[in-house]
Amino acid sequence: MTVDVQYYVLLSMAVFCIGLFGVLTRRNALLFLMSVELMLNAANINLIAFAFYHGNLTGQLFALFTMALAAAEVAVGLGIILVLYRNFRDVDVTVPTTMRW
Amino acid sequence: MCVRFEPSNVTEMNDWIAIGALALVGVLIPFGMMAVSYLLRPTVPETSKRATYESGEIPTGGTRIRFNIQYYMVALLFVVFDIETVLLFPWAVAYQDALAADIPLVRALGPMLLFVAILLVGLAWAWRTGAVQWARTPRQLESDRP
Amino acid sequence: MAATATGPFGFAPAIAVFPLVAFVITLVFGRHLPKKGALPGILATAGSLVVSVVMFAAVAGGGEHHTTLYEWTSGAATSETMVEGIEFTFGILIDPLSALMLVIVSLVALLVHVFSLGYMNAEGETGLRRYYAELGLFTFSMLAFVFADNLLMAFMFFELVGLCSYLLIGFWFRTESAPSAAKKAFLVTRFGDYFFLIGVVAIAATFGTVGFAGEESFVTAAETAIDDGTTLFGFDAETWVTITGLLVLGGVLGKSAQFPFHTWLPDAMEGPTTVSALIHAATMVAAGVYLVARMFGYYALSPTALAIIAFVGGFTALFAATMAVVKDDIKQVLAYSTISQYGYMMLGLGVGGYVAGVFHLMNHAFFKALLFLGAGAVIILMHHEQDMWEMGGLKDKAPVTYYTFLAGALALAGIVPFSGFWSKDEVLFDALAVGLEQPVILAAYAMGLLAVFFTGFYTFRMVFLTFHGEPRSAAAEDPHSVGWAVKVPLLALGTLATVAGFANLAPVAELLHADITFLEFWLDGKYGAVEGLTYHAYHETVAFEEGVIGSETTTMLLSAGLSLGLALAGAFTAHTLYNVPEPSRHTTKLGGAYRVLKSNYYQDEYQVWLAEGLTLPLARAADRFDQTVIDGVVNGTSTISLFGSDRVKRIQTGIVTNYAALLVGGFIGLLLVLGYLGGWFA
Amino acid sequence: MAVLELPDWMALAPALILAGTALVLFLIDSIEPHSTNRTLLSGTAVAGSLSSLAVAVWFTVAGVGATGIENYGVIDIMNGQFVVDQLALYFMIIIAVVTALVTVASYDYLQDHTYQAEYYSLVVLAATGMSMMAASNSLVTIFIALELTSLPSYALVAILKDNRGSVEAGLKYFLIGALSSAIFVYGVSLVYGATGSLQLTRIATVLESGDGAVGEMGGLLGLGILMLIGGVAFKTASVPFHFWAPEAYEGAPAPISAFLSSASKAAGFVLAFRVFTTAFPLEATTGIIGVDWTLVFAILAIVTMTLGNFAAATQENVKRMLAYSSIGHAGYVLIGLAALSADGGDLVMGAAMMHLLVYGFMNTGAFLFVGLAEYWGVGRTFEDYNGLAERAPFACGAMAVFMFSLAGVPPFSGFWSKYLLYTELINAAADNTVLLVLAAALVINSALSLYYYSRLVKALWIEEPLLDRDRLAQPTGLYAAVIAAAVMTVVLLPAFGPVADAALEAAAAVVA
Repeated sequence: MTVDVQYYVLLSMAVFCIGLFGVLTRRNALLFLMSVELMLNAANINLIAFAFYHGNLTGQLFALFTMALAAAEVAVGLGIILVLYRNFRDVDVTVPTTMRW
Repeated sequence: MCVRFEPSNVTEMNDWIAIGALALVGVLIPFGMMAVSYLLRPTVPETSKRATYESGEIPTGGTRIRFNIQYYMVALLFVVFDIETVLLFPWAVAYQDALAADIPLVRALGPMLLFVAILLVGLAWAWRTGAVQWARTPRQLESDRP
Repeated sequence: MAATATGPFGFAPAIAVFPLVAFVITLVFGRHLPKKGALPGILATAGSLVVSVVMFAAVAGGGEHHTTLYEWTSGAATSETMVEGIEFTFGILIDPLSALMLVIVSLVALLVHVFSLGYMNAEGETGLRRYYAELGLFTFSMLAFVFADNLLMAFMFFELVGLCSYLLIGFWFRTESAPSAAKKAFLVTRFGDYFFLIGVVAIAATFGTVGFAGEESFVTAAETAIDDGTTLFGFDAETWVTITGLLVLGGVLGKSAQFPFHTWLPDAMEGPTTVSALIHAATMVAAGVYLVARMFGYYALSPTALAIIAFVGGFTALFAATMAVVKDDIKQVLAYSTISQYGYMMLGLGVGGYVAGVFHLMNHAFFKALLFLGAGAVIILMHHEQDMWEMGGLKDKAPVTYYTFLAGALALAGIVPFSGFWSKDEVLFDALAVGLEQPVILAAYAMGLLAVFFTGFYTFRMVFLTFHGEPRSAAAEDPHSVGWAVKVPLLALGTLATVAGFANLAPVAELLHADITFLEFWLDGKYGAVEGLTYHAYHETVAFEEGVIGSETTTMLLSAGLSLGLALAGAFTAHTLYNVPEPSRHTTKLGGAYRVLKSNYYQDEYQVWLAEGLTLPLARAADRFDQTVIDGVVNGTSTISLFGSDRVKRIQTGIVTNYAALLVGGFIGLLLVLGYLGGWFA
Repeated sequence: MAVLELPDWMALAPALILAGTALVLFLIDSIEPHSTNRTLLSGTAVAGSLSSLAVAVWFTVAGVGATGIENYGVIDIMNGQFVVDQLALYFMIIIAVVTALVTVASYDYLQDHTYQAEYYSLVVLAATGMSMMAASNSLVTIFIALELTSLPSYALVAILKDNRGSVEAGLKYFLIGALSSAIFVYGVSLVYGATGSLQLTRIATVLESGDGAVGEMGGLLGLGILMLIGGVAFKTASVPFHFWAPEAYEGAPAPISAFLSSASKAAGFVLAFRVFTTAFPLEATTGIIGVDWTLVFAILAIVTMTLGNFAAATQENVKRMLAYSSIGHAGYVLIGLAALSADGGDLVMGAAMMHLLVYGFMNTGAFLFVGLAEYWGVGRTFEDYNGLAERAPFACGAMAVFMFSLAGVPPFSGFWSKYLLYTELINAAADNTVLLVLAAALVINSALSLYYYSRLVKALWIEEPLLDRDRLAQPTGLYAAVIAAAVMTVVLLPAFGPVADAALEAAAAVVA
């Protein structure tokens, strides 16, 4: 028996919201990054579920691209977090506030 | 007066109301919790509150030990190059069919070779600029010194 | 050259371009040129004259020329008369009127340039480069104004003429009086031009065109509108034509120094006398009257406007003539005479006497240039003394000056057969003919007629005081000599002043039944003309009835006899009072009237009061309003904006988590708005 | 050589040349690591961007994308994944020009920098992404191009590794960017869910035919579209996704600020123009999601321009002022999308594209001038700039041109583009109150912007310097770039008519 597509969407929405919650509440840059990854994966769930639903492979293929790009994003992000730590001695994203207003 | 209750037809109801409501709740809950705790909690800033907890012992240092930077470098390179292989996967699946469908070899193989070539340029660059160098020999250090 | 296509008319732009080139050359190289730039000016004006004469001949040969040179902007607005779009262009219109005027202007300008050699160069003035450059620009502006084919172009060059006269009147800017006179001339004429500008805008907005001639002209459009009974801006068409016509007339009154804007002209005597000659005879002042003649078809549509023109003209003629009676400065007398004579032209045009008005404009150009240059010669003779009471007895010492001056004076006074007589008589005859049916015009005519007496009087008072009797000063005993550069223009103009009247011997023609009213034929398009811009066309449009006393011949003779008699009477009075060896100041006998006249009817005083007593407090009140209310609002707005800015930028807290929260919050806000509007939650 | 003889994929040449240049730069750096041969590196980057520009211009002139018998028409690549039309070439030109200016200016700005080759290759890679974005015609390619633009940009902003401002800017840019791209991808997934396709024209076909279940997924589609708008808003620095911009522009090296605020913004807008004109035809989409999506852009435009200009008004730091002004200008350009629902909306969009082109020159120039000031080390605030004109009249003259042009003062081209935008908007607003409100907001904000732009000109030209300065150096590259941008801002005046026609034509072709 197949699961209706809306349950996948519910699942992905939930994952997305969890990720969003993490983005809004986590102050650690790494956790922030992980939360964003969670949101991206929510999109992947959607894509694959809908690819199945629509019966074409476009969504699955796009999910692969999303994964690859997410990895690249993580790489750049980690690099930035490294220099952040070097300059501010912390990975708390709320610490750097030299520029505001 | 006669009131007729019609059972609401679940399938006719817009499914996405539920989704929208969930999204809304999913956002409102964290915000609500943050708001409530902001209103309720007493604010007594104290440095010891932010200190590391080490089973009641007086902490002897930060929670983090610094790893060698190269450790991260290699990890990053691995993540990037490893994940690129997912792009090889659909190609591999379609390759046999493409050849069977009389698509010329250049068109079937060429793009992937180009892709790998670009990756190789990246790898070569990373190698040459020392990103994969775990440790440096004294001679290298000497030559790097201006 | 563009001459290939249109024959000699292709050279038309050169008429104005020559002086412009002279202006540039003089401005750039004047310092190094011999005669400090007089030569380019003389050559250029001579060139203009030649080309003008060619144009004149071409028109005489039945040609006319109307072309657009350059379109500098166009708009898509729809006018009140439903004309789509409007074009603003520079174009050339050469018809009998402008061809005649071009010849007059370039001729007078040439003579003034030549005379300047004697008047300015020989007297060792400094700043001659500036003088000749400005003279060139002045000539250029006037010539371009004359052949302008549309109202806006005319307005632009009209303003340029005003600017140049400002520069030239203030030529001796180191003195105290010249700059103030220049300012006065500029401001008073500008006040009139302000109405002119509004008039141009009104005409453009009403008819969607500013062209003078052809099917596309605003004159034709106005005629159609009146015929169709169109309502324009809430007025019926004729009223609106009157209003716009009067607005344009504001500029005319200012430039042509008509009451009440005449006050600047006597002061303008502060400029070099040559400049005065140019201003009075051919350029600045003539521009006003010329404009009325140029768009006469428009005024002809409105009897009200015409009557106002006529009445103002008649009144100014008398008003200025009375003031001229008591002046002691030779140039002042001439200045008031100019005002008076332009009054005649306005009177002539105002009664529908298009030919008479233009005729007088032409004659006046010659004899007034002559008189001014003559006065300039006298001033040279007198070592720069201008008070007539210091002169006397110059008759024998400077015969050329005397006789040419006398010719001019006779023409000015209107003594037969000098040119002024014929034209003034024609103006007065036309006024009388209309006046017999229209009481207002009759009053204007009466004033004009009365002014003839005063004209004769002050003209000959001037002549007698200057040239006759015994010398009353050392300078008059031993006058300076004058050179050929002074004499040649005087002789040329003297001849013209004497014979120019033969261009239109209307009374003679009437008596002999001979076809010798050449100017009328000329302006009537007998030789060549743009359709609609002819005397006949105008005459049919003008709604005035004409009456006669007895027959037309009787009326004409009566009118001519009256004016000649009055002129002679004036001259004779002057003769008895002043043509004595030791004339005395009879004017003082006038008592209170003398003071009033001497003070120019307190015109300056009331205008100064208008400026200082009325306008200044108003301006102060407006300034206070601006300072407090307007600035308050402006400052308030800026304070609120800056305060708002200070608040707005606080959103940017610098903490990235807050950004994420605000971002998501903003996104959800958008989602709610969109969802609400799209009914997603229903 | 005729364009006709080339294979179709060569139509992407402007983007491919940039990609090749980036690879060449990597190769150079691999052959000689940590090379400091600035002339070679910068020269390669400049040559690459200029050849990209030349090819794009050549294609435009040759008639690629234009309809008509002698032209080549729109070129479709990889089954509609990419499309090269007038719109794409127009934006490729903008991007290549800005890249060239930025790389020329970087020659001096990066004088003592360690990571020369990395810097240039990242710039060129980001430019590749932008150029590809102009031609992308599928949500897949769009997302890849978007990330190809974003990822190097994050690194570029943070490239001054020891400068806290730069690192902080990079972090904020990255975090907001990651969040936005997550939202964008989720939007893509929802749109895919509703329509079953990622290729823009096919999405439009599905929406118009109402095939499958798309009619029942209105809410899903609507949320997806809104999320796509979020992604666009991030790239164009529009409210509420603008929070990264003031910090990123302030903290980044000045040439990078110029690059991001001009080229990256242009890329964001071409993405918006492409997606929303191609994939979501107004009537069909409105029928499904129940609301007109141009409304969102109208709201965003008003809020963005108001917030940008208001926040800019009281800034003390010049670079930050320019950052906020750049947000304000994004608001102006958003009008081009907001007006699409009205008759003549294509003309408004064309006018907005024209404004982007002009903006590309004047804004790049302004940021490069700030780069020049940083090179001189005169400080960052308005007071620090006081009286600079005494020492550097040419550069300050150019800056005055940029400021007045940005403010929209006649006769500079910034005025004409804004005026064109305004008149087209008024024409389109015949019976549309929303657009009238937009026009009013445009006018009010322009007036306010004059205040802070002229404040800078006043500081440069009128105020007395706070302290005596020595002679200022005249770095060739920076000077050349600033002056070139100023010259282009002025030269666009006579060329304004034809270029604006090209923009209007390109817009009309896409909207039709």
